[in-house]
Amino acid sequence: MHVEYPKPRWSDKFLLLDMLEGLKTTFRELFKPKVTIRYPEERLEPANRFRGMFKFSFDRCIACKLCALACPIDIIYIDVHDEQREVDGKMKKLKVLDRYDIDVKRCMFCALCEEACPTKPKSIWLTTKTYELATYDRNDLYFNMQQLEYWEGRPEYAGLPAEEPKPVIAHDAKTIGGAS
Amino acid sequence: MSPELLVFAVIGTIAVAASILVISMRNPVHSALFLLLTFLCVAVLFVMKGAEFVGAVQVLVYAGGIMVLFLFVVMLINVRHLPDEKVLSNFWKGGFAVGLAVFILFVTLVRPGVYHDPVPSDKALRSTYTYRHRKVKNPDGTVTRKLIRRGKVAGNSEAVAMALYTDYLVPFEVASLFLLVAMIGAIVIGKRELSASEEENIPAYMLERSETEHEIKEAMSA
Amino acid sequence: MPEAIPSTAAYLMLSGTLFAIGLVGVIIRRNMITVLMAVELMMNAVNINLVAFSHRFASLEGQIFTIFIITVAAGEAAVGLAIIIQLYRLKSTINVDEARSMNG
Amino acid sequence: MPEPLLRYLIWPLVKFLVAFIIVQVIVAAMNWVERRLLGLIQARLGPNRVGKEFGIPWGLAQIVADPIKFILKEDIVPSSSEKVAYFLGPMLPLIPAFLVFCLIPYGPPPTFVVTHVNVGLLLILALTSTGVYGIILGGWASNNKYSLMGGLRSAAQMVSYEVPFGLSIVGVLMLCGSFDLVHIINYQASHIWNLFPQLIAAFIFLVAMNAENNRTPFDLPEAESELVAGYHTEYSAMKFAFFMLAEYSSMIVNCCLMVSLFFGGWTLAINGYGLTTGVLRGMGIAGGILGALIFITKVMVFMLMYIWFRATFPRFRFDQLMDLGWKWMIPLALANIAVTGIVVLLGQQFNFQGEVVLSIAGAAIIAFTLYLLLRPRAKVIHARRVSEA
Repeated sequence: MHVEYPKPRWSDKFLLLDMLEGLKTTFRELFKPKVTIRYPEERLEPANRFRGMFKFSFDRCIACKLCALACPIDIIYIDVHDEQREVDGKMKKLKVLDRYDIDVKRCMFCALCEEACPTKPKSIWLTTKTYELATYDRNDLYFNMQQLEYWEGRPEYAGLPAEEPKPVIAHDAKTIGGAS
Repeated sequence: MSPELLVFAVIGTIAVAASILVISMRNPVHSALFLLLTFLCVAVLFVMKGAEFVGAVQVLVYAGGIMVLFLFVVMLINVRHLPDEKVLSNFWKGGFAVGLAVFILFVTLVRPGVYHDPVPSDKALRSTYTYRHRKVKNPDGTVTRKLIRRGKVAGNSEAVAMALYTDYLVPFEVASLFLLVAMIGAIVIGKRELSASEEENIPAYMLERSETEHEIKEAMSA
Repeated sequence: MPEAIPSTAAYLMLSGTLFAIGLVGVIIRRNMITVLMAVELMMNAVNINLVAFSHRFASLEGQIFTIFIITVAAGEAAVGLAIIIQLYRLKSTINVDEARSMNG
Repeated sequence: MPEPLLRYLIWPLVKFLVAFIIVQVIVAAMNWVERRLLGLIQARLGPNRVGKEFGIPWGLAQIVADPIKFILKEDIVPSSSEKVAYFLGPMLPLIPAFLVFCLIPYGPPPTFVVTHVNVGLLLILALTSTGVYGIILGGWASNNKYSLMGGLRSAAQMVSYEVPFGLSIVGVLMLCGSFDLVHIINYQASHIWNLFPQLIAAFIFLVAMNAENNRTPFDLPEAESELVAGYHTEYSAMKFAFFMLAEYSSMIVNCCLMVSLFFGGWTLAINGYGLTTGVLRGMGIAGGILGALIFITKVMVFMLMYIWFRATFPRFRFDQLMDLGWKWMIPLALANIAVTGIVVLLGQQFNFQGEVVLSIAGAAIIAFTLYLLLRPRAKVIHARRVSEA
């Protein structure tokens, strides 16, 4: 491959035109639009596959503990008890969640729990676009079931995994698994 | 007590004290700093004696150049002080004796001298003179050329410059030649000769300062 | 016009003092850099002398020669420091007493 | 109060303090201006938040916040440092940097000139050249290899660039015939800005003043990517602030010199027409303030130019720096002196005005450069690939 240079003329060298050209370039950059986002006032919309804060659905969860198993750093704590319940006219033995806690301060957002979740749609997922997780107290980053589901005081979550209907939230279920 | 005397007393005391510290400090850097202080004091003394230009040059050359050079060398060889140092050499008694003798010599010389006579007008220190030949008609009708000296008060720097470029032009040129010789000599003496291994390992950019166009082409094609 | 106070004699005394101090420094110190500094000090003492006389006799010669002395001091410092660096490279010391291989 | 005391001590002191305070405000503001301007050139915004709570726009409260932070931070002294020199290091450069401000004329004399010294320019040069001691001492006393390297580099660089710095002024002195800055400025008002007859000298002065102040592209003593922070690696809190203060003060000093020597100082006149010193003085105190404002505006343009250079040019390698200083700047300065002298002497001999010839030449060079720079043309392609076939 040959590279051909424009021949620098004598005047270009003597008058330091290259340097002046550089100065011209930076001077033009001065007036170009800036790319900075003034964060608290303006916010960027995260991408659709962005992994933000956890979202949990009590109704879908079948208490299989697969997510806790999948978690590489074991920060998902699940307590379960068995309960006899009538489903479709038959008495069935069901697992009922007592406790579903995530220690988010140690989480690395690998989303393996979401992958491991066997329910359809997922009952734990991270693609929520909520990224403002900073707190002043590290204990505030320990979330129990209710907090994971309702995010009191946190910014609104941005959506479910795509093509899935919004789940109906069973308000009576809220009192059952009152662990933590 | 006149203000001049006060300034002289203070500056002179500082100069003497600093110069004593120059030769008594263990650490060359501290010595250099006190020498700097001495130079500044001397510059003030120059200004008091009507030599503003020399005072400014003193600060410019000594403080701005020579002392920086000293500090540069001190850092380059980075000795805090000499190892296993006795500061004084073996014949320090003789040194003090010689110094004292010289000092007494100065005192005896200065005391009776003519230096206590009144100073003539120091206007000459701040005036420039131009010389011109002018034709003068003598009473007997002959015309002779006569040298006329015309003075003009212009300031010390201009007066020094005029003297330097007229009466002292040759010494001035010799001084510049001297500086050239000193520069070449310092470079030749201070140049480090590279050992064979260093010669091999020398980075290419130190040997060839700029890549030629041809080399750029080769590098790009590689 | 009476001589201004401080008199020329005072300057000469100061100059003599500085010169003597510089001389002592040259003789008694072993550190070569300090010795060189003491030489500079002596040159400065001479400069004071010259300027004082220049004022005393109302002539510019003293100042001119001061300028030349400053020039010479610059050259002397450059060469002297080059010698010191070379000595340090050869003997890894800057002790004056060590530089005596020509002493026989 | 006795008249001489008032005239020689009190009144200059007041003037110096006023000038000093204004300059220090500018220095404090420069910190913000520099960060902001660098940001704007680099497609970002720079500091724009501090002071929002108090209704201060554009982050201007950064000017106050930075000094407060400097004062409140912990002052760390390395245990193996040379204590005296370590403490002296940041303070030494402050003294000449501040002292010089009483030698610079800010406006039409006598009100806006603090002191009138016969060898004013030379004294300014002498004082600014002593500013390097702090850097050398600080670098040496920190007992840190990087600091020592920074100090060494600074010493070598200062000694090298002091020479073209001084030599570039000689041409101006030859034209104006005085060391007195007031005289030089008046000369420019009655003729033309020295930029035109002394174009090369102005260029050399610009380069050398960048090098003197350790600014990019000559910031080798504090090169971040090579020496951590160079000579002030070990300095924190107020000591570090002192270094910064001295650097920015001497930047302003050099800009003042540049403006006084090459850009007509407080005047705005060509060939005696316009706002000359006489016109300004005729307007009384308002004229004086107007002159001072013109001066400050010109100085600020050059301060911004420092930042512009910093945003544009990459750092030199050390041998390149020395090459530029000794092989290009000094010969160029000497050639400039020779050419100026020859032209002026020829003018005296053959009855034309030498400085007019030089001015025309300088103006022609500037015009030609601007034409080459600003002419419309196709986009520059630096390396064009030619197909292998």
